[in-house]
Amino acid sequence: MSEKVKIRLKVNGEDVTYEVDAHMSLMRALREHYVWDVKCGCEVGECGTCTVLLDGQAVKSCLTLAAACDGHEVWTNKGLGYRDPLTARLQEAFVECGSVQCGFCTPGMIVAGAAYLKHGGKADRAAIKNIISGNLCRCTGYVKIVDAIYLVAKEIEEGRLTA
Amino acid sequence: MNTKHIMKEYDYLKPSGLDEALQILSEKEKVKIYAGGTDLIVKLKMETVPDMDYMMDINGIEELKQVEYTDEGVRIGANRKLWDIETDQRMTSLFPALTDAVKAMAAISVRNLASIGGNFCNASPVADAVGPVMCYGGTLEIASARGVRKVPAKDFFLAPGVTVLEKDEMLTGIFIPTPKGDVGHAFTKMARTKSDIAKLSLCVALARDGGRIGHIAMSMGAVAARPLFLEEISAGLAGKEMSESLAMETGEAVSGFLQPIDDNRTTAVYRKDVTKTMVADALALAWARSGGA
Amino acid sequence: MTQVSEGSYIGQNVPRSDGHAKVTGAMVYPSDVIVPGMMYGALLRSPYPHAEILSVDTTEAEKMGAVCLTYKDIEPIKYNERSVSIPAATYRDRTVLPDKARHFGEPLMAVAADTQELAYRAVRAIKVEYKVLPAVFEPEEAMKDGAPQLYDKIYLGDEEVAVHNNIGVIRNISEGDCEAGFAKADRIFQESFELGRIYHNQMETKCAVVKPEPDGSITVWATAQSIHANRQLLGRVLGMPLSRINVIKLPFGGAFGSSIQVNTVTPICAYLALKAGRPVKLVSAREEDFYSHQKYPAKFTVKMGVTNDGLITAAHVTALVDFGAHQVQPLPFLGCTAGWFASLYKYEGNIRFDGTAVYTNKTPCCAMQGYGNPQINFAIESMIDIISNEMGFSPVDLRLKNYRGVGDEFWGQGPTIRSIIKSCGVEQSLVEGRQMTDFDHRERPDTKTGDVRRGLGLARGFHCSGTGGPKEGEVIDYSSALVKINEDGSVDLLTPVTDHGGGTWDALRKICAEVLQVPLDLVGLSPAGTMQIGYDVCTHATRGVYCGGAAVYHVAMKVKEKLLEVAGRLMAEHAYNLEVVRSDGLHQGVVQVKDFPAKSMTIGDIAKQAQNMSWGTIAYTDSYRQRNCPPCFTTHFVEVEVDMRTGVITVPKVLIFGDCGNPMNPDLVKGQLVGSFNRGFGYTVFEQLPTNEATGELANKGLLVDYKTPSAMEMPPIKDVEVILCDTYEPTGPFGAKGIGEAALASVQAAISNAVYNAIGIRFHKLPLTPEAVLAAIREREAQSAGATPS
Amino acid sequence: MKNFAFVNARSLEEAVGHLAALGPQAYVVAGATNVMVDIRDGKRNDKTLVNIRGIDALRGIRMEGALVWVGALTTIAEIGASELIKGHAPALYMAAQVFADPTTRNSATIGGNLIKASAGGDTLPPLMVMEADVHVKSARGERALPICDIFTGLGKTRVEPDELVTHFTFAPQPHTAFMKMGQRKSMAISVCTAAAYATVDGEGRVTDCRIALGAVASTPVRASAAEKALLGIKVDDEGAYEAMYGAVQGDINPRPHSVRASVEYRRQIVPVLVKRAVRRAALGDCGPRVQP
Amino acid sequence: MSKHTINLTVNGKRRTLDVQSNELLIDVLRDRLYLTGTKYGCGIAECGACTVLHGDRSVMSCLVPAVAADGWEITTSEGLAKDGELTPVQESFVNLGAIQCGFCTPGMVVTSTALLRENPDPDEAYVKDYLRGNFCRCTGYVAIVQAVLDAAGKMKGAAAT
Repeated sequence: MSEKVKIRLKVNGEDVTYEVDAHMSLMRALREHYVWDVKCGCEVGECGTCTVLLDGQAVKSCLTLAAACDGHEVWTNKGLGYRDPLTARLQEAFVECGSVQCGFCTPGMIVAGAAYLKHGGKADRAAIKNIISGNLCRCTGYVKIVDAIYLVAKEIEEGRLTA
Repeated sequence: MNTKHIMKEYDYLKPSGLDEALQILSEKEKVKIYAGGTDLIVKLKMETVPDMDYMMDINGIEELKQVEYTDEGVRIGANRKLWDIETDQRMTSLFPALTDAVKAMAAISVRNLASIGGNFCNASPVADAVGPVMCYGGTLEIASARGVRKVPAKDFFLAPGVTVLEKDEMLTGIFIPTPKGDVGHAFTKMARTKSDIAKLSLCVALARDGGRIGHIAMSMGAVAARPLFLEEISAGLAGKEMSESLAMETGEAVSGFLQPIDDNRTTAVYRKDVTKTMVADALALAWARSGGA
Repeated sequence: MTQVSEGSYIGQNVPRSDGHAKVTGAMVYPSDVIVPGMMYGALLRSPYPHAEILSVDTTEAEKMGAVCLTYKDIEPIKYNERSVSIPAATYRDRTVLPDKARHFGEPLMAVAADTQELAYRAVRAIKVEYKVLPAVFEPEEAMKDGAPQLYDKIYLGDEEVAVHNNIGVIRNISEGDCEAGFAKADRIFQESFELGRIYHNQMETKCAVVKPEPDGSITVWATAQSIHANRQLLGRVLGMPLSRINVIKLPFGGAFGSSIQVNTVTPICAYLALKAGRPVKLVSAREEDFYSHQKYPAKFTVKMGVTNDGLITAAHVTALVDFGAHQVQPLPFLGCTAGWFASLYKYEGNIRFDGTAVYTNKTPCCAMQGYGNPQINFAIESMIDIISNEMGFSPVDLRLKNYRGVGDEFWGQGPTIRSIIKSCGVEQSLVEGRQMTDFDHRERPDTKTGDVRRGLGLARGFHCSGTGGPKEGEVIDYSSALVKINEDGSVDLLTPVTDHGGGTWDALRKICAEVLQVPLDLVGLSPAGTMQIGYDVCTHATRGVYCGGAAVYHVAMKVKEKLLEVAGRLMAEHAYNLEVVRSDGLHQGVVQVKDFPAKSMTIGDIAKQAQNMSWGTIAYTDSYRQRNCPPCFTTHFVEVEVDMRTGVITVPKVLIFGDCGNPMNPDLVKGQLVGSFNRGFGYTVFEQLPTNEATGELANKGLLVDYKTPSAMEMPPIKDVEVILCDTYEPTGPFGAKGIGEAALASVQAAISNAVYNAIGIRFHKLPLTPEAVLAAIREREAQSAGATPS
Repeated sequence: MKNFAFVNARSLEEAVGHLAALGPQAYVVAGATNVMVDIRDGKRNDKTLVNIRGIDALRGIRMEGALVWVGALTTIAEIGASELIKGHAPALYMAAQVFADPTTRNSATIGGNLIKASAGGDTLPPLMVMEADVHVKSARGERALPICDIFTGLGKTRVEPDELVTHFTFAPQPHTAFMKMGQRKSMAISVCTAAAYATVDGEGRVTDCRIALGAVASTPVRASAAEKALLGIKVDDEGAYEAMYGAVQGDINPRPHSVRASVEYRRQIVPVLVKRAVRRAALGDCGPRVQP
Repeated sequence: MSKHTINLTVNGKRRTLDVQSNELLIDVLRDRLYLTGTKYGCGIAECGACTVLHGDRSVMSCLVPAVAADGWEITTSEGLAKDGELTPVQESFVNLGAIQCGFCTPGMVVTSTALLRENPDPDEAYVKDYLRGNFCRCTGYVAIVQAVLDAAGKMKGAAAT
């Protein structure tokens, strides 16, 4: 049985202490602590639905070792939605643009999209496609997802929203 | 007060031997002993335990759970569980008032936890097991890292919740001498329901000298600030011819002596009134049990 | 409604279907609900009986990670926790959290935190500044000019009404001509009676678990006698459409009226969960539950006129009720009390009832098994005993001469709900009981001597089965059901009716099984929430089987109609030529041609064929209202022993008659009657809730150690607890059934008190008859007789 | 049952200390993108995870004298965003644009890509055509290994268990390029890749040339036969590549029964990628079209 | 506040838990082992709804600090029936109407189990006395006492054959 490792991290703005198995992925650790908007789709980094922000960078939490996250900061779609107006707007845009069907990929898509916009991503459909290219969606055909991110990028460019 | 959760913060210690326990008591401040917990845990929930930084669990100390019979009497380890005492046939035949008192306490699932020593150390004026031990002339064995001392049970209590125990001392055993001669004992209790705390409890232990009362000891619970040992009234009965009128007079005398209070369980008036018949009945019962006519 | 078939489950003792889950600890009660990620709630309760909140500081608690809730977070929507009356007849005086404390222990603030311990610690970190106000605890004091006022104004329906002298409700009712009735009487009797507050002491403390759902709706698990009442009130105070609130029906640990209203903790829990965005569980500690709701106390003056031949010609009752700091519908309480009074005897139609209910700085009162019935029954049935003794009537005969029985009018829940009695076991109870106890030969108290004196007493009572009347009144009463036949012949039954342990759910299953003639174990009780099933007002008023069962009966009959129609198509027969019978051999219901059983199909085959043909599911859902509220009657013959030296009353023997119509499950009916006897014994002899007027706190501080009820030890020997179910059949009930629940308690108190009178010759006008009270009365009589005949 | 322990190395010294103490028991974690998958698949067990993610000394891209210095912990995203790499090592820059997907590139490190020693590791052929040195450190000391002979088999390198890859150095080389063929444009392990270094004279003839290929054998390989066949040809002459088409077949040994491509397909694709890589290297074109 | 690692055997399964010194056994059973059959009724040993078996003896888990239960063998209401088959006590409770709301039932069943292990041939007075600390607000106890006596009879019958 793996060793237990105690890690302190900030999850969605809250200081938490998790006790995790040495080998456990960040995705598993979050889900065990009821952060369920981080979905488990493949657990090998193929689908991107577990995407979170780790110290501001989008990462696949299934490919991230939880034990190594001691002292780091994690934001998930749900937490960002509460605290970050940009993500909240992007979430709305997903609803407006019909970017959500079954919704299982949505949290990861939004985190990837939010990370893009936060890092100055432009209203450029090709770049947006590229940024979500590691996020699998089986329902939508991606077009409306790209539309939603594009829409918000446009709003930022037009000064209606701050990144 | 919170009956769902203990709000107090404290450390838990579990010594494996008596010496270690006594060492802890001598070295640390604010230690409370956990034996059965049936009083301590309730008090912690009531938040009436102000001075406690440590809970010392003495259930790892085997010698405190033992019982030993000799010709002189019985020594009961302070942490012997009430259920072990009431189901002990030898105890029942030698000290029926004690086992009757134990059986009258709380519920079985509480008596499986509670210890006899706890009933003393909690020092409640209503403690049921205390009266019989006092009336049987029992002695308490008190230990500390400084040594062991013995205190008669009747001198153990000072005030509600307060005993002669020093902060580094603990009650380790209770010695009760074997009654000699034609003896008769009675324990009676009035309560709202059968598993309740007493409104009144009474113990009588007497030795019959033909038609006269020889030695006699009486005690009452729930009528004063501490378990009440009726030393003078008892002494006044010794040598007297037993009769129904003596029993009733004694009832009147005890009732007259008492200065009880009103509380949630009953009233002072009720206590004084019922004491009369309780004393008379118990005296008659003990007399009959001693073989007296 | 239809007679039962041969071999029916109805009337048979069938082990309860939830028994297995209950003995193995597997049953989930609201306090057992665990939702992953849930927080735990805790309440800050008022340390004063009356105080204004000047300021609140939750900073420290929030630093600890707690979500805090105060009146500032609450929409100040005024409501009444109980919603049985139509809105226009409902007084509203409270909000989810108040800005003023009106009784000790009133919830003022709430927190939610990751652990229960943290929640409790956070509560203690909230700083509150109070302005302590003078408090008032007794209704007579409260009505005086200059007494501390709890409210200036409250609402009745949408109207704002002023409160004067703390008087919450006045209800005066009069019929016939009381003065003329009294004039006709040969003797006039007038006595006063007093019944104190008691507490339900239901096993499970009040609790709620609320889970915000991803779609913005909430799921609620709570101790609740009505899932729909909870939903509607939550919708109102949260400003949420009802379609977003799913209150799930669960068994819970005893009701007795304690959760008849929406419990105070439930909307608080919902607010916490919504603020936290996480599920929250809020479970009251026992010492909190004591301050949640209590039974209505009452003071009565009863005046009766009687002729020398034993006809009661008129009766006048005045009632004064202290209902505490909030109204949980004292208005219908007074109406009901009047109704119970009016329906016990005929009084030649001359009755008058003057009721006043008053605010005090005490815990709000709510229903507790009888809604005024045990209270007024104690007064009236003591009165009948007094009249019998004074005028030399047999207490049995006086009752037989004056009781309201078949053909008479019965007030189900007060003057607006009346129906005609169609079944009645009063005569059977009184006549058989008289013989079995040799009642006519009981000794008079003045002939008895000795330290322990035995007495035999009698009282009779009733309760309504539901609150339906021929005319739609001010009280809401209907139920719903959904029945669907599955493709293997099993049946799903959905009902909003809650079961508090009396076995209502099994009774409803039996009704469904009986109508559709399917084996009982094939009728499954589906989980139900407010989102899944139609309205039911509440499991109150002894209406579970009579009203809930009638809805199941009605819906099952519709399903049977569809079943026969479908079967007719498959079997090429007219539906009216078909019938359903249960086949225990096939373990199925079977549809067969009348008088030609060789041509038949099982219900399973029919349902499967209907599916193969794409004809649809054989199912139906509807609501149903009963148009009667038949009384279920009880009579208690109680023997007591009174210890003259200690005042202790014991009950060596009891004979109970129960008239529930055709019993669904006789053992469970008897169980309710015996359980009620235990509670009545507690009410009469043990239970009281004195208040420490210096602090406003209960003298027992809300601890069970100082709230004793009779245990197993105090019950009579098993062989001496006898229960007889009357041989009656209620024509308007499902398969002849009425209720029993609340009736079972109504007459216990007077029966014991009357027996005590028969034992020692002392009449008690005030409950409880504690050893202290009894001994004091004995001593007082001794002193009087010593004074009268100086030795 | 999975059985791992965890230690966190806060400095390079601590890290090599742990490696010395643990020996083969140690399992270094940096970006973890490979490690997590291998743990999940049960390929590794009973190890002590040595976390080096926090060692900032192993991170960065800079010039050290005449050489480009790239820390082993530098993420692929950082490489893909580096102007220095874009100018001095276009092949590596291009590889970083097609590596997995943008999110994974935020975690994955160049050192990890080396240690994984996968035949298709995207950064490896570029490093090979630049003849980079791999610098390792252990308690025993430091050494530099030429990347071209570091791979000893699938997943195997000459780096010892107690050694930690610290950084890479190579001489700046603007005339490199990288081409990748995958089943799709992101999150695709290569069908094959080709990196090229090529310089031309005034007439456009190849004067110097190095080719490295990925996913064509059990390790990334240098294509020496192809290099010879390319010397002297005119880069914009289609026909001139004919010799290379044949020659390169000797350089590769594609795995049969691959789920990603057949042997025959790879043999047809490789020379195409080489040709395109050489052309773009010679022209110094590191534009976006890395994939055909 | 000190923390301790304790070992419990609960319903035959070994459990290792870290507990705080002020944590109570009832909460460990309910909140951490999800054995919610053990109920909170009063918190001060007045109702018996939290009764569990410690070995063969019944104890009220609201009074027991979890840390002091280290090494205990505990049986809760969930652990009495084996392979879904009810014990005689449980069966009699179901068949004889000894259950209404059922909230006291787990504690009643556990205490009755201890009772019959202690005394396989009890009379009515013994049963009532043994159950005197178990509070039931619904049934009036009569059916419960009958159920225990019935179970004793069945067990004696089974032992005789």
